Amino acid sequence: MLPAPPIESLTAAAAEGATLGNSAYAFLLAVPLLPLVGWLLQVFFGRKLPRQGDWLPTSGMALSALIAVVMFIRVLFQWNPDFLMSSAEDGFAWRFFFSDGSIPAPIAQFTAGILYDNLSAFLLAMVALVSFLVHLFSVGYMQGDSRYNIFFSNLSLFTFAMLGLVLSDNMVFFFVFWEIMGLCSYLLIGHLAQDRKQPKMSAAWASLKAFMTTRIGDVCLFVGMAVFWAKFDTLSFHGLYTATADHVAANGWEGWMTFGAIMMFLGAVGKSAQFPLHVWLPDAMEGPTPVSAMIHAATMVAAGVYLTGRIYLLCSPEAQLVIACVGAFTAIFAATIGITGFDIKKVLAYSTISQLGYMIAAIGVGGVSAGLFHVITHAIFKACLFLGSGSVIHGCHHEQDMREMGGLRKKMPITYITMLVSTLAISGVPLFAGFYSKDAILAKALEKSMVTQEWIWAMPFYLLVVAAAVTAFYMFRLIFMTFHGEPRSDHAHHAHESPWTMTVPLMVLGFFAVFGGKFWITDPLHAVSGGRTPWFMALVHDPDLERWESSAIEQAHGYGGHGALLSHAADGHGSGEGHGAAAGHDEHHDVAHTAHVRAMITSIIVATLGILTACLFYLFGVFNPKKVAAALGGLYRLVFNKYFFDELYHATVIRGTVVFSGFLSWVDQNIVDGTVLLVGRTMKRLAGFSGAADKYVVDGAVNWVGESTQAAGQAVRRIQTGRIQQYAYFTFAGAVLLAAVVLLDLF
Amino acid sequence: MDSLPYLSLITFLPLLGMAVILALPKSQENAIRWTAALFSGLSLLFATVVYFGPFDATAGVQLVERFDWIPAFNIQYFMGVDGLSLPLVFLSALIHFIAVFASWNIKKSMKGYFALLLLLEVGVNGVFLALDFFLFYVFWEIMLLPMYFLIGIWGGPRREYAAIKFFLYTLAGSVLMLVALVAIYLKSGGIAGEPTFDLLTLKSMASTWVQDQSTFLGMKFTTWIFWFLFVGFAIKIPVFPFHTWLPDAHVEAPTPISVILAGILLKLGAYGMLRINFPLAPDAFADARYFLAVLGTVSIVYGAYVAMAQTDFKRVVAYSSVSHMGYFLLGAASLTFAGLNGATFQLFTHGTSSAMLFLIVGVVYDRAHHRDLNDFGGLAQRMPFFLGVATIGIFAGLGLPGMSGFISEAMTLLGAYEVYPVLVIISTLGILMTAAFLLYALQRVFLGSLPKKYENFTDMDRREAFCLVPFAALCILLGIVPTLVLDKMAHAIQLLSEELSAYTGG
Amino acid sequence: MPLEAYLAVAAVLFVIGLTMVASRRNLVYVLMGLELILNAANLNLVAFNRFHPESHVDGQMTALFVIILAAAEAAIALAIVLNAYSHFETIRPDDIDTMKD
Amino acid sequence: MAALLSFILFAGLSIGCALLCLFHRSVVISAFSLLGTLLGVAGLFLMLGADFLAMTQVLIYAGGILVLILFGLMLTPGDPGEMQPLRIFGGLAIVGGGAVLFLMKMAGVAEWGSVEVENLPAPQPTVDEIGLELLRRDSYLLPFELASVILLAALVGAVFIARRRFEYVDEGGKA
Repeated sequence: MLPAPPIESLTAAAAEGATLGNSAYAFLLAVPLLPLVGWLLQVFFGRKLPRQGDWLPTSGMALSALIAVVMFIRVLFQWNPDFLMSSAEDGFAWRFFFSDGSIPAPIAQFTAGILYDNLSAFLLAMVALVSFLVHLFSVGYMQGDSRYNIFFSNLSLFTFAMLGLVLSDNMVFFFVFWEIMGLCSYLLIGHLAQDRKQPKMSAAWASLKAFMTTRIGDVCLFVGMAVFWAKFDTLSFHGLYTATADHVAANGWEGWMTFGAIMMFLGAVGKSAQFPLHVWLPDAMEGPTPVSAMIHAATMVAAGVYLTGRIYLLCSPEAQLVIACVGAFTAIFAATIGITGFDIKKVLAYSTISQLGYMIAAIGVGGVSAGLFHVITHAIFKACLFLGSGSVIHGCHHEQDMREMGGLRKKMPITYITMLVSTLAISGVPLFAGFYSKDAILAKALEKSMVTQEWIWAMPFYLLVVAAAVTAFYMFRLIFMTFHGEPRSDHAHHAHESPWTMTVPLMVLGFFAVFGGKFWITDPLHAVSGGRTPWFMALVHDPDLERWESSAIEQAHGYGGHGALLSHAADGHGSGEGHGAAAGHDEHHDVAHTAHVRAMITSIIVATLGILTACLFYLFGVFNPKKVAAALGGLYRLVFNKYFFDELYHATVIRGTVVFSGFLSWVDQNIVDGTVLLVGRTMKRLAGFSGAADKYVVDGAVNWVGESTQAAGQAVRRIQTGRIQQYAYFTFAGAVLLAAVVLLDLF
Repeated sequence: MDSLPYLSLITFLPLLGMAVILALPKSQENAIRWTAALFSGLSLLFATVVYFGPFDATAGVQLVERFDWIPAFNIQYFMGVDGLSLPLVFLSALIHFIAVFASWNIKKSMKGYFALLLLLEVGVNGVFLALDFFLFYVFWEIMLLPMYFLIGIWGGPRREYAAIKFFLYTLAGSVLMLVALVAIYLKSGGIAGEPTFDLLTLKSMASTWVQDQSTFLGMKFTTWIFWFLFVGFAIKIPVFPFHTWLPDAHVEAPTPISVILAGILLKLGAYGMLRINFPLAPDAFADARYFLAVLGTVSIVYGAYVAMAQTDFKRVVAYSSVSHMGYFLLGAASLTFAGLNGATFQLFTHGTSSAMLFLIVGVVYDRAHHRDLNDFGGLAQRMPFFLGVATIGIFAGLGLPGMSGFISEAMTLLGAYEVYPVLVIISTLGILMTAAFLLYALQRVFLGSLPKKYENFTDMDRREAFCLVPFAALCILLGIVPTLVLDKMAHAIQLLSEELSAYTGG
Repeated sequence: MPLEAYLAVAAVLFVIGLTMVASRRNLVYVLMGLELILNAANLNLVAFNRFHPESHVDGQMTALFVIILAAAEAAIALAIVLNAYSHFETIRPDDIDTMKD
Repeated sequence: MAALLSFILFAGLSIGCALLCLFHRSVVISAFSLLGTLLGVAGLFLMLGADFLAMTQVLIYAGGILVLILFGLMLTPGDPGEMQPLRIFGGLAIVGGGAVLFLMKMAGVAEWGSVEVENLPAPQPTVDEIGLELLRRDSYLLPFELASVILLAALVGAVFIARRRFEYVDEGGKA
């Protein structure tokens, strides 16, 4: 850690009194470093330790989670919407590339530090906690795996990367951790492919697919970074916010900013499995069941949402539209695939993609806090659903096809109840966790469309509404097919409830699925918003981009902090900032309120519709799903085959790459090298050098090496060879020497 | 002399070792091996001492050793080190040292082999340290001969073909360089009265002869020497379309020689560009910049795509070298501080990562005696430790963040984006393809079911681990603390970029 | 064209000729190499002559004599080659090393 | 421009043919490429205003010496493995290196391109002058006569040496 000169002052509002003191950095640093230490120990000593050292990373993770949660609680009790700690601001920064800051190049001024605000505090605690649970769960689940210790080391590294990512204050480190996460995801998905006894090749392909697909996004993210770097010469989030604010104030939004923001967003598209890079997530279920499911459902995919939230301030209106549309489209697109799936885990995977689409769309329409809110609630009920599906699969002797299930309600009551509760939550039934977050997202989308009055901005809202109905439908289809009706196979007949190690976590998660949402929106202290806004949404609130344009002059002088940029609150708190803004706020508030009420009603209606339809199809048997499918014909097949995206990519991208690389290889062999060989052959014909020459050279070399060892004594005698051609050389040498002496005064 | 002649020691200790080896009887195999290890180790030791000791990153050329060698032609023995050459010298000493251990099992006339290996090190170290153009050229030629024999005698089945191809290509490059050398020498005589080979003096003269508007066959003097030198060095890098000697040479060369070839020999061309080609013809360089960047981009993408189609593991790695060295050209052509630093750092990082990849191929080849990727599978079950190291190597090769390759590629691309955004976006295709073919190779070698014939495979032994681990450690260490190298280079590169940027204004 | 251009051509011819004399392994090539060397010398002579008008035709005269002598030399040398072949049954100069020691 | 082009043509012809001659495996082709070299040099002579010499070059070299060489070839056996490119490359490197080393200093002091041949006074036909010089007593008369003696001696000597050859063959046959 080398001290850096303070970068330009962050906003006073953020800096004064809103920190936890410099000692906090040591604790914050410990949060990612503990898993790192665990990883190192595990890598070097894991096999030799008792129990293959699983307790090492797990206990380290426990400590790390404890610190993260305690820190989060401390932040919570600050109750400050503008809470912000930046280690670069406080003099702790790491000159990463060059330690000599006197070089007048932007890259030499680059420093890396910690950024800790409400958003990262919350996410840090959540990630640390979930990761700890995953560690704990793996102790039991992975028992007996042939690469037990390696699994734990990969898990620790993954956690380290994710925690580091949350704390990064700059794009470079963000990207570094982002990619390390990709690596770990690759290793974890492919874990079974390296099994010492029964390597599973499908896992290898799935891991390769996951890594390559997300890497397409990563490369785009890098290009996005480069776009902003080329113009602003900075890569710290705050530097980017400030520079963007200044630039927008002076020039308005420009095309390259849209381009850069969309490129960065494509990184999130890859990581959060958004259309069109969604194909890897269903296959990623090849990883060890609950663990990889939880990582890919709760933590890693949330990184994409986090990224979108972080770069939201760099997004021009066009870029926001793209984000919103991609998210909304993904939500409905993946949901429709969920309707036709029969593999219980694949259905849940597509459901994850769909829900991630919600979060991304929420950020696109300006609801950063709504999107992140959905991250939490989704993490809870999706974890419950995944564990529940694990329990079902376990109970049905590793049967994953829902057509082979049925009637499990009575055989697995706990699993049934908890999964039902989670399904209600994901469907957006009032009073369950998902309702609040989904409602907030829909409200935000509707509000955006009402404010802008443009048809294109209405699209996300309608798409999301339809997606909500579809979600309710396919989730209840899952429940009905699995738990209701008659058992349709031997496995289902002989199903049994899972042991308590699996049901207890289910019950805990189910409990939160019911009350979790309520908890997050209750405002026990009424401290932040006077009780009108959920505290979570008040603390992690939506940044307001429009104010950048409206108060350009203020921006140019003194704004710069994240907090200040974020300080628009939905309840109208920032209204002292300027007349225009104040007037706008009241109006805005009315719109928000109207939108909220309408969205709530819509959301309830569509959820009910979806559930009722599902009942008609699968519970009461009013319609026969098979006949409907047959009636739909081609459309059904299209959806059933996931819109043929795997096939499409295989036929275009992969096939194209292979063909193109084969073609280039041919060119290399025949044209580029061919030209060289042609020249060579011409020379060969010209000079007739053939095997004889090679032999002469190679053998000559051997001889030379051999002879040179004893050459010295014979050298003089050798001159007298009797070969006139050597004499010619000597003559020539003598002539040169003589000429040198005479003409050039060489000696 | 107030301190040890470090640079001469680094350069000529291996020569002493070669003499000792030649004096040893052929039957003393162990003595020969350990002598080679000792002398290359001593060279490495001195390189390390210089790296962390007397070298001052803020000063320019230092530790100078200079006296007249051939006064009649004003040729000097002029050695010196600066930020540009220091990391490469260290890398060279390290790679040769490791290569000695990687060669431990060479059987065929091993005395000659180790003697040639040490001679090669003399040439390579000398090229990096020489500051007299003539001396540079002499070392350059010293280096070619051992390489030719090492491929031609100890190589694979088509070794003669590969060796001749290597030799003719590099000979062509040398001839072009020689022409430029003479031309520059004569030109300097016209300016300073007495012609000189001193690179520092020549560099300062560059501003004079760019004024010379007279043309020869339609091109200016600087344009001529720029292209002559450029083609000469580009063959060595190698840049598309001069790269076809590389895969053949790699495939036929024994493992340690591939390691040296990819690890350090390719860097000579790049170093020559930075040291001689660009500074001596700065205006021609400024004119040709865009073209060079395009060549770099083509190399990146083309190398990656061609590598994808190969089934020979070593060919895959060889083409990945073509791809990776493209970054150097792209970064250097961008002329931004970040781009130049990234390009130069890329030389170092590619030295470590490609050396590792070739060692990995070697470990597999020593057991299976073939390199056909489609014929492998499931080695993970027999070689778990090797799998771990190979994973590090492969991820270092594809530039995973947290490893040194990422730092250099990121800096190169960030720097280049300011100047050539479109090219950078195209070259990111190369990043993707590199990841694809390396991981695909990893998958085909290690994963899946284990064929019967490989059941008796053993994991890496200590010697192989000793060769691989230092590189793995370097890759990770420099990925986390890149300042270890970047700080040493920063001032030299800053100077270079200022000098060169002066000509790009118009 | 400057004088140096001709001199350069002559130098190249000389180098090729000397190489041919020294490294081809057939006596007839040695002869041809000699002819090349002589031609190089002639070219020098004529070129210098042209660039020094005060020398009238001296250079050309010398070149003329060189040509004459070359004709004589060629005749004799070929006779020697034939003779050497009949004596040693080879025309490889390497193998004709009776002058050794 | 025409001068430059014709120079490149002639110089290229002579050097290219010389290289071909040096490297080619077949003696016959080498001999004929030597013809190209000789013609190229003749062209250069023409450019240098030596018209008589150019004609002599063509007549004596191309017409005489080359035919001699061809006869020599016919009377000696072919030698397929004779050509060794690396030996030639090595020779080129040694000779060329020496020449470059030497020329470097020379060329360093030369004033490059100071006088162009085109700027000199136009050349006059030289046949008359050469003819007069050859027959002037205080000039080249004596060498001229000596040359004719040498040619005669060479003629006789060549016949003599070549004649003895047949005797040798007989003796060699016995031995």
